[in-house]
Amino acid sequence: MKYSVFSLLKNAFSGHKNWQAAWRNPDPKPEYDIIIVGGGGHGLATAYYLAKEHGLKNIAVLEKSWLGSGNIGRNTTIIRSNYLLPGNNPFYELSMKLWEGLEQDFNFNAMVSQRGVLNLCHTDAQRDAFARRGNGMRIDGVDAELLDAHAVREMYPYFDFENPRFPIKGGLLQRRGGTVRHDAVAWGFARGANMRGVDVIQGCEVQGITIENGKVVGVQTSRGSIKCKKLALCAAGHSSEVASMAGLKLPIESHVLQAFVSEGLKPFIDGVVTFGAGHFYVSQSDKGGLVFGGDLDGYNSYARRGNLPMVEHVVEAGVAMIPAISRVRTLRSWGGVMDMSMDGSPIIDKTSVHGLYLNAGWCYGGFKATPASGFCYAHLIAKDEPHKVATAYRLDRFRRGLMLDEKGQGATPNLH
Amino acid sequence: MLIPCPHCGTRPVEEFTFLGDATVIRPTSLEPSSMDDWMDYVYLRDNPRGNYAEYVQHSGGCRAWLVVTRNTGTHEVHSAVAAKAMKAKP
Amino acid sequence: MSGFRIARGGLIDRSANLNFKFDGKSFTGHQGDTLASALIANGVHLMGRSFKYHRPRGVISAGASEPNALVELREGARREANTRATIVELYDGLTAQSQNRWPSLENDFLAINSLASSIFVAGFYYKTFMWPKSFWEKIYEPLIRKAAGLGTASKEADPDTYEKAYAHCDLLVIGSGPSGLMAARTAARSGARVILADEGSALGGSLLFENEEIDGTTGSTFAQAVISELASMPNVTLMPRTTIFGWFDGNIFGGLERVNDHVAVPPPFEPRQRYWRVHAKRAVLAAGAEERPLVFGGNDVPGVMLASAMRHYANRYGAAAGKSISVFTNNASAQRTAVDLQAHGINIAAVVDTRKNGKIINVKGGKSVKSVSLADGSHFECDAVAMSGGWSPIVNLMCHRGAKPIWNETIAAFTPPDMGSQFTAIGSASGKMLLSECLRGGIAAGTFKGKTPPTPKCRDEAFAIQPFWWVKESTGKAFIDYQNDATAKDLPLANREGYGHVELAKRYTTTGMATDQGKLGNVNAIAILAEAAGKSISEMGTTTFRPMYTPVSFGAFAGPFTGHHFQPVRKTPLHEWCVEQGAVFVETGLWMRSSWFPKAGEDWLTSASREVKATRANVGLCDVSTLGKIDIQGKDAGTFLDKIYCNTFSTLSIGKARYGLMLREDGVVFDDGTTSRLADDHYLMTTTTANAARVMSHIEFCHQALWPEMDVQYVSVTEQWAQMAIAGPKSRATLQKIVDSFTLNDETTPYLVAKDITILGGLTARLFRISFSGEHAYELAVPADHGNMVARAIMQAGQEFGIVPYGVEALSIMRIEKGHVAGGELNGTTTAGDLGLGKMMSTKKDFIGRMMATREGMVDAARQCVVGIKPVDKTMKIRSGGHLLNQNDKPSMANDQGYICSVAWSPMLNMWLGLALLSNGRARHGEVVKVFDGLRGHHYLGEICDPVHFDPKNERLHA
Amino acid sequence: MLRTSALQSVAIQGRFGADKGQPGLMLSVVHPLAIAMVIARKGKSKVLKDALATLKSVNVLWAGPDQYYVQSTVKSETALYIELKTKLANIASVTDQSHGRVTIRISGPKARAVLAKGTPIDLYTEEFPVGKSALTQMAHVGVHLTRTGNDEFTLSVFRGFSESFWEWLTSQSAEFGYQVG
Ligand SMILES: Cc1cc2nc3c(=O)[nH]c(=O)nc-3n(C[C@H](O)[C@H](O)[C@H](O)COP(=O)(O)OP(=O)(O)OC[C@H]3O[C@@H](n4cnc5c(N)ncnc54)[C@H](O)[C@@H]3O)c2cc1C
Ligand SMILES: NC(=O)c1ccc[n+]([C@@H]2O[C@H](COP(=O)([O-])OP(=O)(O)OC[C@H]3O[C@@H](n4cnc5c(N)ncnc54)[C@H](O)[C@@H]3O)[C@@H](O)[C@H]2O)c1
Ligand SMILES: Cc1cc2nc3c(=O)[nH]c(=O)nc-3n(C[C@H](O)[C@H](O)[C@H](O)COP(=O)(O)O)c2cc1C
Ligand SMILES: [Zn+2]
Repeated sequence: MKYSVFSLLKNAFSGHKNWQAAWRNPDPKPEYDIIIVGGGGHGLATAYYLAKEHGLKNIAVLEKSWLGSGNIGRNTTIIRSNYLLPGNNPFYELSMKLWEGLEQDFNFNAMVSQRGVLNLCHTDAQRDAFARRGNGMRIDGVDAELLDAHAVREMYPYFDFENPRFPIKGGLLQRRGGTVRHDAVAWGFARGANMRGVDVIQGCEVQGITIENGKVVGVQTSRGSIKCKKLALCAAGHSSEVASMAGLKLPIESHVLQAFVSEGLKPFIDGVVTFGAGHFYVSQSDKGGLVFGGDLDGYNSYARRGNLPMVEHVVEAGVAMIPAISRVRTLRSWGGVMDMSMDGSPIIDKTSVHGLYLNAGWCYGGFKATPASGFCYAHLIAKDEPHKVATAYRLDRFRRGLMLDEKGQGATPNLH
Repeated sequence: MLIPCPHCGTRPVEEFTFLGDATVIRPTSLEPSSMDDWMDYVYLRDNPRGNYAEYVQHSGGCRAWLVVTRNTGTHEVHSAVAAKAMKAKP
Repeated sequence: MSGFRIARGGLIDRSANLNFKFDGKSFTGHQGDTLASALIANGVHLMGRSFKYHRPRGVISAGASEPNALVELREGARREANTRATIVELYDGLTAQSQNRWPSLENDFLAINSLASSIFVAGFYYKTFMWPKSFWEKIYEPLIRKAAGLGTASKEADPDTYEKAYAHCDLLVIGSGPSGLMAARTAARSGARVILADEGSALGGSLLFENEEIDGTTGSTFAQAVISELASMPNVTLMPRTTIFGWFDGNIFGGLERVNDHVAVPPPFEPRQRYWRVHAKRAVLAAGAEERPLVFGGNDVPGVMLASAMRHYANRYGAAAGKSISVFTNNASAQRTAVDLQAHGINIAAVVDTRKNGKIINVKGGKSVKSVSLADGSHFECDAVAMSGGWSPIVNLMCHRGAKPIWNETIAAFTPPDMGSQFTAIGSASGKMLLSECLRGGIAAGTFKGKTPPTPKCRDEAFAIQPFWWVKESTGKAFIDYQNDATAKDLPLANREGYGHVELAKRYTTTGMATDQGKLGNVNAIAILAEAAGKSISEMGTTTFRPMYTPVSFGAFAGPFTGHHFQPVRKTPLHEWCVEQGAVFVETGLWMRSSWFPKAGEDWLTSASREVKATRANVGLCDVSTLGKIDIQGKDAGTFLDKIYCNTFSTLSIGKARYGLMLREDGVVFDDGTTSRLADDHYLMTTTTANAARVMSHIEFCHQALWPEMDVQYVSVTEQWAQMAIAGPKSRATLQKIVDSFTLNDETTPYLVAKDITILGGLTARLFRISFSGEHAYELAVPADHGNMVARAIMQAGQEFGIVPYGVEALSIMRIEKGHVAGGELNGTTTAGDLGLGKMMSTKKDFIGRMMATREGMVDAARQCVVGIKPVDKTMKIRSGGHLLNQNDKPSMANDQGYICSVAWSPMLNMWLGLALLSNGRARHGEVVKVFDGLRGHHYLGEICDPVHFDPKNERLHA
Repeated sequence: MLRTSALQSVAIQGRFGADKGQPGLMLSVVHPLAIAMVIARKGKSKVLKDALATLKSVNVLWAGPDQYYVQSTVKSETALYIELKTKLANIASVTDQSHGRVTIRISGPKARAVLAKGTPIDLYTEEFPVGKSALTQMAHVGVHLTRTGNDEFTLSVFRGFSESFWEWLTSQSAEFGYQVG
């Protein structure tokens, strides 16, 4: 059923009794051409684009829990394409373009909201780094503006310009950046994929990968064995666990990242803002909650929850940036398990096992990548060659010394 | 999370800095043929869910590097031993 | 206006009148009231508006779970949005405003949303607002955003202060009702260190309002006696007004103490709130149970209240919710409300019990209750409704570490999971609904050793419930989540549309996502969803419980670390001297560094240029104390340094300094600096300011985890020494005047010497002949307490030569003139080769980073390496961050050749100069490139050149 | 040569904060103080401990595994350093830290309550007896903490942080009223 004002009105008259399920809940078939492990944003987007762009149909997405229970359902919803390195920026810009047409494309309002992403800087060195980044964006036609302190103050007069420890010197603004209603992205892709014949299967955990003669032939799951010709991993924070089923060791560690939401407020902050002198970023949801976060807790973790020191660390920075936020209350905190790669950039590649594909290493930035990740991964799976904007996301880049290290932190995942 | 520093006693997690897997061993060979070992050492991680031995520094305390055994699924901390002492053992 | 003040009784001080304002109207209450109880006593039921439909709402509960009666408390910079009127203690002069309404609470324009409610069902957003595409950004979303949210936060800086503190105990008791009091008393009597925390303004829990009899006295008298005893014990800390909001790893609890929220303004030197981190050996959850609403038409009309809340208001505050009340229940407990209210002379219009097939279908009334209609067709006039849908143990905290609660059929509620002995639940929080069980459970939990003491005698009231979830016959809206306006019908709808998992239903309908986090509504929602999905409640399960149990202010988490105190300030030992010299400071990490020393009327560039010129012409003095200094000793110190640096230090002669380059294990440059050998087994390493701490930690790791067999000791001496660079042709002459008894010349102090000397008649000092500026220069280190004095002495000595102080701006200009790499080039991605220092990498030894630095990508000729750059038009300014393109290429990332890392105005060469990273740059000196600076709308031609712009033969260094 | 305390201009004598009744605590700067960091050479932990026990007119404080601060209020920093260098040759590395650290004494009935606003160490138990030292963090600053009496402690911090730390310490003491001596 296509969603529209008319379908909504029509259903209102019948007491909303006639809505159909947004997706079927099928039992797994014995065999698929392609199985995607992980019903998060990337897995669902991959299925969607495989069906839509490549006309493939016999596909299943296997999700161990409920749909969108992973990081797609717990991120702070920021989208932007303000990356530094040539291996990254064109990919994220493709993603931005896909976001811009996404809702009409999959007929689901995911509330793509280009309210602007502003990164504050507090030192000359930071400003120089932003100038480098901003020009890297502009050189490729991506929008970027370098603001001085005055311009930031015009936008956000209630930030700390009076008594700051680290004065705000300006910021890098990408107006096309913004936020998207995270859950709706999973739902929209799931519905879109479902309509194109994909089986979206919840409560189906992949527990083993069957390999014969160096080639993937199927998976063992909590709902029995399923055969497949190609197997595409999309397990985000659980990538290492799933890859180990095929005997692969990844350049990835799993870390917990916390996020927070405040009580609902009348409009308080218009765009997305990141503090440059501490770990804090914030935006306001369409419901009115301030959605904010900061840094990883710092230790390897598969528990989706963090501890108080990081809460304090993040909130201290929040109050340093916006003194008025002090009397606002934090409503809820939660955590997600991040697939932190060794250089902070993702991997979309084939593996040494024939028919086994890998999509991982998104760190805490993979939400914005969802459409492009699905798009490029689908391309790789369908054609066995990388999409042209995703050629740098190779697994052998570490071996070859071609890291994509935006932050220059080196092989220390919790510093990316 | 509390970590029982062998030198300082039990202290909360904010006094510690985590570096990661303590089971990896730095290769000694400088031959190009050892590159895979180096690659493994610098970049590849088992990243298990469950018990995990990791390098942790008591950076906000005695500054000793420790090998902490902890469950990455539950955050339960089992032990903390000075890295120095750990290495001294054969 | 139906509520009123009951003539007698309660725990309020009727002699103390407090004046307060709600929505501009003045009222009077008493000491001991909450804002909610005072409003009820004044006949006010309408206190708020709901989120989506803007339904008129009144108070439902008497505590932390309140979803409706949220107000903006206080005014101006102290305004607090979304404050629960039910926990606001009344004080004289209190002001509060209702929220989410326009123009007024009575007449709220957006109440028209209610009319369209048949469209605004769960999930409607996702299905609409998509056409035409441009309308979303321009029209729909701005409207949605404007309507969203509840209260308005202040945008002024908070004038109050906050504190953080740690507490430790053998037993933390959370909740001070009968179970908590018994646990605390029993443990305390056995000598254990006990903390008893309760979010309430007074300790006692339900004993403060329930008519109980314990050990022959009233419950509240009994509680008072226990509390007095506890208060007198040195091993007990009583913490009223303290909410334990979260349980974390290591049995650490987060607590929020509302130290001064019950007064208009905190007294001097006192914080508004204090955030606690409680480290408990053991803890007990004695948080009691939450009464549930029933789900029926109009269950949100102001005046419909939880039955226990209604007797809470009557018994504790002497505030009656109405004159005639209908009671609607599915369990025995609401009978108490009928009995208690009747005792206060309030009429009970009807007692409707689902266990006897009674059902209220609808409540009539808009902004207040008029009557109720029952399923059997009868109607009762009344002005308030007391409802009880059963009791849910407050399991929240026990589920904060991931475990799920367990459904218990007998009490029709979720009970806490077993989390081991460190944290156990007692009393109603554990599902024990009888008072005697609560007392007994408390005593058992508080028994540390020996025999369990006897349980006080009390009267028990039987607890009996027959689950009943939803009056489906209702025609009016039946609310599940009051604040978010999720109705009973939304849940089957969610299920029908595929969102039948409890977590999906939550997200699709927003049930449980409001400020009360589903404290009242979630169990009802789960039950209704389970029925729709054809599952049992146990199979359906709960959503995830998360901190905060109740919301915690940002201020509390930030504590005193706000504004200028966000991070500690680190000052150099020469700070005072810098101030005397008129320095302008700049934040560098935590340090404050002197940036330039302007004379009257000078801007930074004029000042820095003058400082450079004077230094290069005569002599300058610069505070370089922030450089990291690490003292390294031991038999293996030299061999150890050979591992840490890519070049060799074991061969360095005693008394000499050498420039060293450190890599990370991945082969990328980590840090650089000069390291000196002071004795055979003694080195002094210097690091960059930025990496000092990281290098220290790296050294500690390398020794302890990689090469513990080495005999090496290290300690940071950054803070022990005040360090000064004395640079310029007259530096030697200047220094000569302060050193004791030796002549400075190329024999005694050749380039790269490092020696211990004395100055000014016996003062210990270390002298290094090294140079960052490219001039003949020294660094002099003296013990920090003497720093200012020595700097003054040098200034005096150099006066005759025209000495100037210079700051980091001048330093930076000089290093760019000299092509020395620094932060802009050491950016964590450059190799030694990129920096032109590839030859420093020894091939004779193992060192950190050696192998990884040989990977193909790390030695690729096309890598970007450091070059000099200057504008082709010498009058033009260049800036950092411009990208480099081949002259004939179009701007694009694919064509990108590199970028400018550092720039400076060179007063020596009279033009702007820079250092850049350029692909294959060393082969391109002399080439003209296009500089793309789209950000600043500025494109120009730049000439690539050797990075050493000034004095390429280093003549000045050796002069 | 006369040393200038890093806190000279901020630690001003007098009574501050809440002014009802007796001050809750006393704060003072311990200056001048000679401090040497002593770290055992490889395999010399035991020998060092014994050697340290023989030293006169000094305080030996634990400062990490096999590390000690040796302090003296009567010896000059140079004298102390040279003495230790000589006596501990081949046993320990010795480094002068007299100027690198600032030591503050805090005492009085509210001392522990104030410290509880900073350190996660439980100071209310027998596990932290008089004479014991610990390394911890308070107000984002590394602190070497020593109990010198039931309600008396010394706090030593890096010199550069001392002013900032002093501001924090006094602000946290204000509610109890404090005397700077
Ligand atoms: C707190 C937080 C904030 C973030 N903020 C942002 C942000 O603002 N912007 C941004 O761009 N990114 C952000 N991210 C990152 C982003 O959310 C992730 O990078 C991205 O969602 C990962 O891709 P995914 O959606 O496919 O992952 P997921 O949603 O995690 O999908 C992986 C799925 O695989 C399933 N799975 C795992 N193992 C198995 C198995 N064995 N069998 C079957 N299924 C399995 C999991 O259950 C899960 O559903 C944030 C993340 C977090 C946690
Ligand atoms: N008859 C019935 O149906 C019925 C049902 C439930 C309870 N009861 C009665 O209620 C009483 C329950 O006694 P109890 O001692 O278990 O609980 P209680 O309700 O008397 O006390 C719980 C206390 O915990 C506090 N609290 C809750 N969460 C907190 C937190 N996170 N931080 C700090 N404080 C918190 C509350 O403010 C409250 O004061 C018994 O008398 C029992 O018989 C009766
Ligand atoms: C952008 C965003 C906004 C959120 N807003 C709210 C909110 O208003 N209320 C709420 O209770 N939770 C909110 N949450 C948190 C969710 O309730 C939930 O905690 C999170 O999705 C993680 O799931 P979990 O807690 O079930 O593990 C929000 C989450 C995100 C990612
Ligand atoms: Zn320690």
